[in-house]
Amino acid sequence: MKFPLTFEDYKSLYYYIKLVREFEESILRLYRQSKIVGGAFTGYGNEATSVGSAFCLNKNDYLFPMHRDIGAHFVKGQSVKKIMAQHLARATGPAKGRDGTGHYADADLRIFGNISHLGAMIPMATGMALASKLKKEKSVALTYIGDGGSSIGDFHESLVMASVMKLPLILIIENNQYAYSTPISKQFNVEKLSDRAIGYGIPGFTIDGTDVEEVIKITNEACERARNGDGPTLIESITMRMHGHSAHDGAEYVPKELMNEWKEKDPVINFEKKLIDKKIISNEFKIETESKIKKEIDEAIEFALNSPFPNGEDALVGLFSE
Amino acid sequence: MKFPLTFEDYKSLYYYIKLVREFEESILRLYRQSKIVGGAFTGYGNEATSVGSAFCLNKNDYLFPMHRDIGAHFVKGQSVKKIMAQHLARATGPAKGRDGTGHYADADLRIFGNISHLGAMIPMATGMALASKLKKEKSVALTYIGDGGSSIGDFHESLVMASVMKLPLILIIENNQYAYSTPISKQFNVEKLSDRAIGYGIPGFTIDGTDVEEVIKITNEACERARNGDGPTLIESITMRMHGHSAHDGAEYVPKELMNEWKEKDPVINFEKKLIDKKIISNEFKIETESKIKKEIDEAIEFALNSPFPNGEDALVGLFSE
Amino acid sequence: MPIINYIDAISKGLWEEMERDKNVFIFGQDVGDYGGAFKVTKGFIKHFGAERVIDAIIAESAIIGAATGAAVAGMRPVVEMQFSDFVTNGFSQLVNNTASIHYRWNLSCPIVLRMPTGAGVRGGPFHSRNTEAWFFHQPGLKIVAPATAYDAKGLIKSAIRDDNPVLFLEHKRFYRNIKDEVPDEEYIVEIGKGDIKKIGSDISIITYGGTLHQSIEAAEKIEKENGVSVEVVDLRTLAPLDIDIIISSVKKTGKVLIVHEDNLTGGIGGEISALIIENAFQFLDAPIKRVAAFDIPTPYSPTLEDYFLPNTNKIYSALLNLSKL
Amino acid sequence: MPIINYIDAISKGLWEEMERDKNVFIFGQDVGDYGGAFKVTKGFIKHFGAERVIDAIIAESAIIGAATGAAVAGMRPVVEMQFSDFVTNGFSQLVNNTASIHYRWNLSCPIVLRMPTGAGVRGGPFHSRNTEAWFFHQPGLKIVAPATAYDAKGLIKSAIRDDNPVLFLEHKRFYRNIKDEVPDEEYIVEIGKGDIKKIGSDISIITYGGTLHQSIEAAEKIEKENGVSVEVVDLRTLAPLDIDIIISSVKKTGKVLIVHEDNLTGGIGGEISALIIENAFQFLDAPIKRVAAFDIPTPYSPTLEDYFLPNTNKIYSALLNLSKL
Ligand SMILES: Cc1ncc(C[n+]2csc(CCOP(=O)(O)OP(=O)(O)O)c2C)c(N)n1
Ligand SMILES: Cc1ncc(C[n+]2csc(CCOP(=O)(O)OP(=O)(O)O)c2C)c(N)n1
Ligand SMILES: [Mg+2]
Ligand SMILES: [Mg+2]
Repeated sequence: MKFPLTFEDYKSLYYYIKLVREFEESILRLYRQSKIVGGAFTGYGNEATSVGSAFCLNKNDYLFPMHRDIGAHFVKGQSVKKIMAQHLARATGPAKGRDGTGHYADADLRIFGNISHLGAMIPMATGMALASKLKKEKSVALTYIGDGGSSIGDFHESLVMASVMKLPLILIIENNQYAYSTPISKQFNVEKLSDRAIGYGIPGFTIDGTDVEEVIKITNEACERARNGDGPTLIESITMRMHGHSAHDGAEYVPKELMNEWKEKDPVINFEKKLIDKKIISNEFKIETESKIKKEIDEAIEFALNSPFPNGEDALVGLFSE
Repeated sequence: MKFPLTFEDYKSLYYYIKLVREFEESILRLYRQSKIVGGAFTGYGNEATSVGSAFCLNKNDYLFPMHRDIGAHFVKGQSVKKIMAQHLARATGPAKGRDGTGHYADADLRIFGNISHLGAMIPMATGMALASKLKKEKSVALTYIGDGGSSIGDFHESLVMASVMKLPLILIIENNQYAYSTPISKQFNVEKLSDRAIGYGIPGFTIDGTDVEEVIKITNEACERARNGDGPTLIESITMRMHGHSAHDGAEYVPKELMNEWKEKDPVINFEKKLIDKKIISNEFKIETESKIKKEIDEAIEFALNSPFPNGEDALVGLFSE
Repeated sequence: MPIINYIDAISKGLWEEMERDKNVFIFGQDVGDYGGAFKVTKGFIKHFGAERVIDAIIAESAIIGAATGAAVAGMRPVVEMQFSDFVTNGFSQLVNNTASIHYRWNLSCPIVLRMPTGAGVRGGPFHSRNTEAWFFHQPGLKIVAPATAYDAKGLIKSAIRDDNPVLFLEHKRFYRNIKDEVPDEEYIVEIGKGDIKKIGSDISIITYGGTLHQSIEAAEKIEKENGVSVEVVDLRTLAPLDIDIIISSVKKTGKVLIVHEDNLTGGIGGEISALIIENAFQFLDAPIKRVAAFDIPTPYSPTLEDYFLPNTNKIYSALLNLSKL
Repeated sequence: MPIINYIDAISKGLWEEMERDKNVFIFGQDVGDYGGAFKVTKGFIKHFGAERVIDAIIAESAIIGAATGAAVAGMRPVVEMQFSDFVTNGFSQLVNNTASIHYRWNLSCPIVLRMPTGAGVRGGPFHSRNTEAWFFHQPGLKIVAPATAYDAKGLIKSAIRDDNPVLFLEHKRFYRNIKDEVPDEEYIVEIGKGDIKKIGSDISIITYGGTLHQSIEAAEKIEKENGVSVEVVDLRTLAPLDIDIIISSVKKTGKVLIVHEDNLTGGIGGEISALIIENAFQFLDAPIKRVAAFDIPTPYSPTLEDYFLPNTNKIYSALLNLSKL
C-alpha cells in the first residue's frame, strides 16, 4: 500500500466500512429471526480498526482476523456471500458448516480465521511470519487480540519469539473497554497496553481505533518495518465494543454515559461525515454505495438461505489429508 | 527483616553463602561418585541472589525456589540433612524419594519447591499471594524464574493477574546469561528484562545479582510494598551460571573469556573478601564457619547415605488425601 | 419435593457450601456482577462480596495455577472455566501441579474445577468439548459428571468438601432442559458411587453425563416395543470409577452397551470395557458394544452435529442388535 | 547390515529427509550448536545452516503454534520437545489448532513433533511422561512409537513425508541402549502398520514403545521355561491403530496380554481391549489382561520407579497366569 491515501482509497475504505456496518446489522436481524444456530458477534465500533489495518496488506500477506474483524475479511478479498453462508452454517461457506462466523481459512486469500481459544492464533501467525522469513517472501502476518485476550500466555510467548527472531508480525490489541462483562480495570493495571512492547524491545503504539486514517498510518509503518526485516510491532487500538459481547448479551453492565460518550466517536458515522465534509465523496456516491451494499447483502442472504446445510454423513470426511 | 543489615545479619549471610557453595561442591562430588541417580544442578554464581532474597522473608512468607536456589531453602530454615537426602532420593528426604533435588514442599517452613516445567510455579506463588491477601496474613510470596524460563506464558499471565489484583508477589528473574546451551541473545531482544514490569504497571529493577547487599535492599523494598498492599515487583538479577546446565554438561559453548570475566565477580569469594576487608568478620570466624559447615555437610552426607531408599510398595500410598 | 433445574441445583449447592465454609470462594471469568456466562453464580457477589466471588483475567493457566496455590494455602477455591474447552490452556498446571500435589507434597489441594461441558448446543468445535478422557488418565484427579439436578447438587457439595482436586463436569445442554426433584433438606451424593437409574435384566447400559437421558429413553423404548429389559447404570463419578456397580449389573444381565457423548476412540468407554473383561469375562453373553461420538471435532452445522453425536435412536439400534446376539 | 543405535537411526532419518526436501527444518530448544539435549541433531546446523536448524525460546505453546502456522504456509517443521513432558505447555495449540487444521480448513499441516518419551531413566515425575493416551483420544493426530532402530529410522522418514501432524514418540531409555540392523539403502516404515516381532501361537502380547523389548524377553523366557508360545505384536503406530494385525493375531492365539509403560487407567490398552472384544469376542479363550504402570506419577527413587514400572518379570507372570486359564 502507498501512503498517503488516494481518492480511490478513501472511496474503497468508505465502501468497506459501510459494508461491515450493514453486514453486521443483517446478522443481528438474522439472529433475531432465529436463522443463526449458534452465537453472533459484531464488531460495532471496531470497523475502522479492522478495515484500516487490513487495508495495508498485500495479496500475499497473511491475515488472522479475530471475532470483531469481519471488516478485515472483506478487505482481504472475501466475498459477502461466503461470509454470510459461514454465519448460517451452510455447506457453501468456506468451512462447509464445520465451524461458523469468521472461523474458516481461505488459503488463496491468505485469510486464516480464528478458533475460539483467545490468543491461540498469535503463535500461528508468528509461524506464518517465520515461514515468510524462511522463504524470503516479504509477506507480513497481521493478527489481533482483545484487551481481555491479551492476558493469555500465547500473547507473551509469541511476542518474545517474534522479537528475538525478528519476524514480520504485527499484533493489534483491540482495546474495546470490555472483555465480555469485565471492564478493563479488572483485566490489567497499566495505562497503555502498548507499553508491553517495551519489555519485548519492539515498537509499540497506542492509537485512536475509531480513526481509520490513523489506523492505516501506523499499521502501514509496521508493515514497512516488517518487510524490511525489522521485526514485529505491537499496536493498541482504543475503541469501544458498542454492542453486547454477542447477540444474546444486552450489556447492561456498561454505564449508559460511557456508551453515549463513545457514540460520539462512532467510526462509521464520523468517517462518512468527514468524507462528505471534505468533499472526498458526494452525497450521490454515498447513496450509490449504500444501495450497492444493500443489494450485495440481500443477495448474500438469499444465497446463504437457499444454500443447503451440509449432509450429515459428510461430517466424517476429511479428518486427515490423504 | 530490618534494613540496614546488622553485624549478626552479615555473619548469618556469610554462613549461608558459604554453605551453599560447599553444599553444591559436595553434590558434584557425589555425582561423580555416581551416588546421585538422576541429574544434579548447582547455583554457582547465584548464591548472593538466592540467599539474599530469601533473607528478606519472614517465617510465614511463602517461598517458591527454583533449581538454582538451594541457598533460599537453607535460609528459609531447611536442614542440610533433608536437602541432602532429597538429592540422594532417600526415604528421609521431605519428598520421600518421590522427587529429587529441591522438588519437595515443607508446609511448616512454607517452602514449596519447583516442578520441572519452567514457569509453572509462578501461578502457584500468585495463588498463595492471593490466599495471603484473602486471609489478610500480610505474607508475601517470593519466587524465581530463569532468563530462559521468563519466555513462558505463565510468567505473563501471573504478572498480569498479580498486578491487577494487587497481590503480594515478588518475582526474581535470575538472568544468568544462558538457558541450557542457549545464550540470552537468542532468547529475548530487550536490554533489561525488568522493563517488562512497565507493561504490567508494576515496579521493575535490574540489579547486580552477585552483590548480596543490593539483592537484599531491593527485595526488602519489594516485600514492604507487597505487605502494604501495593502489589507485585519484578526484579531482574544479573548473574552468571558458572557451571554447566547440570552436572553432565561441560558448558563448552560458553566462551572462556566470558567465564573468566565472571569469575572476577564470584559472589562467594567477593563477599568473603569484603567482610574480612571491612573487618565485619575475622579470619577466625571464617575458619570456624568453614569447619562448622564442613561438619554439617559431612554429617548430612553420612545421614543421607545411611538413609534407606523408600520401599518400592510405598510408591502406591498417598495419591489422594483421604 | 420441589422440582428444580439442573443449573439451579448447582447454584444452590454452591451457595450452601459458601454459607457453610468461609474458605470457599468462586474464581472465574465474569463470575461476579455478571454471574458467569451461564449465570450459575448470579447474585452471589451481592451476598458473599467481591472477596469471595472473584472475577478472573482471561488466563486459564494462571487461574488454575493460582487456585491450586490458594488451595494448598488453606483456601477452597471453586474455579469456573467459562467453557470446558478452555481448560486446555491450563492443562499443564492441572496435570503437573494440581494432580500430583498430594502424592509429591503430602498436602491437600481442595480445588473444584467447574466445567460447562459437552455438545449438542451448536457450539462448534471449540465450545463443545468433553474433556474427561484426558483427566481420567491423570492419576490424582477426581472427576464427577452429574446428569440430574439431584446429583448435580449432591455432587457439587461433595466436591467442595473433598480435600482433593475435583473436576465437576456440568453439561451445558442440561442447564435449563433437565429438571427433577431436589429436596430442600441438606444431602450430599458421595463421590465414587454410581447409581442405577433404571433397573433391568437383559442388557446393561453403562453411561454418564450427556448421554444418560437418551440412554434411559432408548431403554424405555426397547422395553415397550421389544420387551427387552435394560438396566441403566449412571456412573456419576468417573474417577474413581465405581467398578462394583458396573460389575454387579453386568453379572446380572450378561450384555453391555457403553454409551458416552465423548469421541469413541480413547474415550473412557475403552477402559470400562477392559475392566469388565478383566472382572466379569465369564458372565458375558455377547461382545461389549459402544455408542459414542464419531472421531472428529464437534462440527457446527446442525446436520453435521446431529450426525456426529450419539442419540436415542443410535442407542436403541445398538440395544436391538445386542438383544439379538 | 550395519548395526546402529536407536538415536543414530533417528538422526540419520532426519538428515536424509532434510537432504531430500529443503522445506524440512528443525525447531526446538538447544537443537542448534548444542545438537539438542540428547544430541539427536548434533552436527546438523553445520551442514544445514541456522535457517534450517533453529534454536527456539522456552515457550512450547508458541513453538507448537508457530510450527503449525509454518506448516500450513508450506514448510515442514520437525519440532523437538526437550522432553515429552513439556508438551503439556503446548497442549492447547496441539489439540485445538494443529489437530483440526485439515478437518476445519481443508489444508495440510505437515508437522512432526519429536518427543523424548518415557520412564526408567530416573527422571522423576516431570521427565518421564508417556503422553500417548491424551493424543490418541484427539481426532486428527497421528502417533508413532518405534522401539527399534530400524523402525525409528523408517518411521521418522514417513512422519516427515506425511501431510498430517505426526507425534513421534522416541523412547529416551532406548537412545543408546537399543541397537539393531539398519540398512544403508533408502527405506521407510509405513505409518499405520504394526509388526509381528515374534511369532507364536498360544498368547498374543500387544505392545509398543517402552515395553517391547521386555515383552520379547518375557515371551522368550516362558517359551523356554514353560513351553508356552507367545506372539509379540509391536504396534509401532498408535494412531491410526493397525486393528488388522491385532485381530489376526488374537484369532490365532485366543489369549491376549496388552502391555504398555504408560499408566494403566485410561491408557490406550483399554481401547485396544475394547476393540478386540468388539471384533474378536468369539475367538477369546480367556479374559484380556493388561500389564502397565501403576496409576501414580513416575516417582524418582530407583526403588519406587522400579516397583511402579512394568518389567520382564511382571509380563512373564501375567503370561504364566494367562497360560493356565
Ligand atoms: C482461552 C479462552 N478463555 C475464555 C474464553 C471465553 N471468552 C470468549 S470471548 C471472551 C471475552 C474476550 O474479551 P476481549 O479479548 O477483550 O475481546 P472482545 O470480545 O472484547 O473483542 C471470553 C472470556 C475464550 N474464548 N478463550
Ligand atoms: C516448559 C519447559 N520447557 C523446557 C524445559 C527444559 N529445560 C530445563 S532447564 C532449561 C533451561 C532453563 O534456562 P533458564 O530459565 O535460563 O534457567 P537456568 O537453568 O539458566 O537457571 C530447559 C530448556 C523445562 N524444564 N520446562
Ligand atoms: Mg475487549
Ligand atoms: Mg538462565
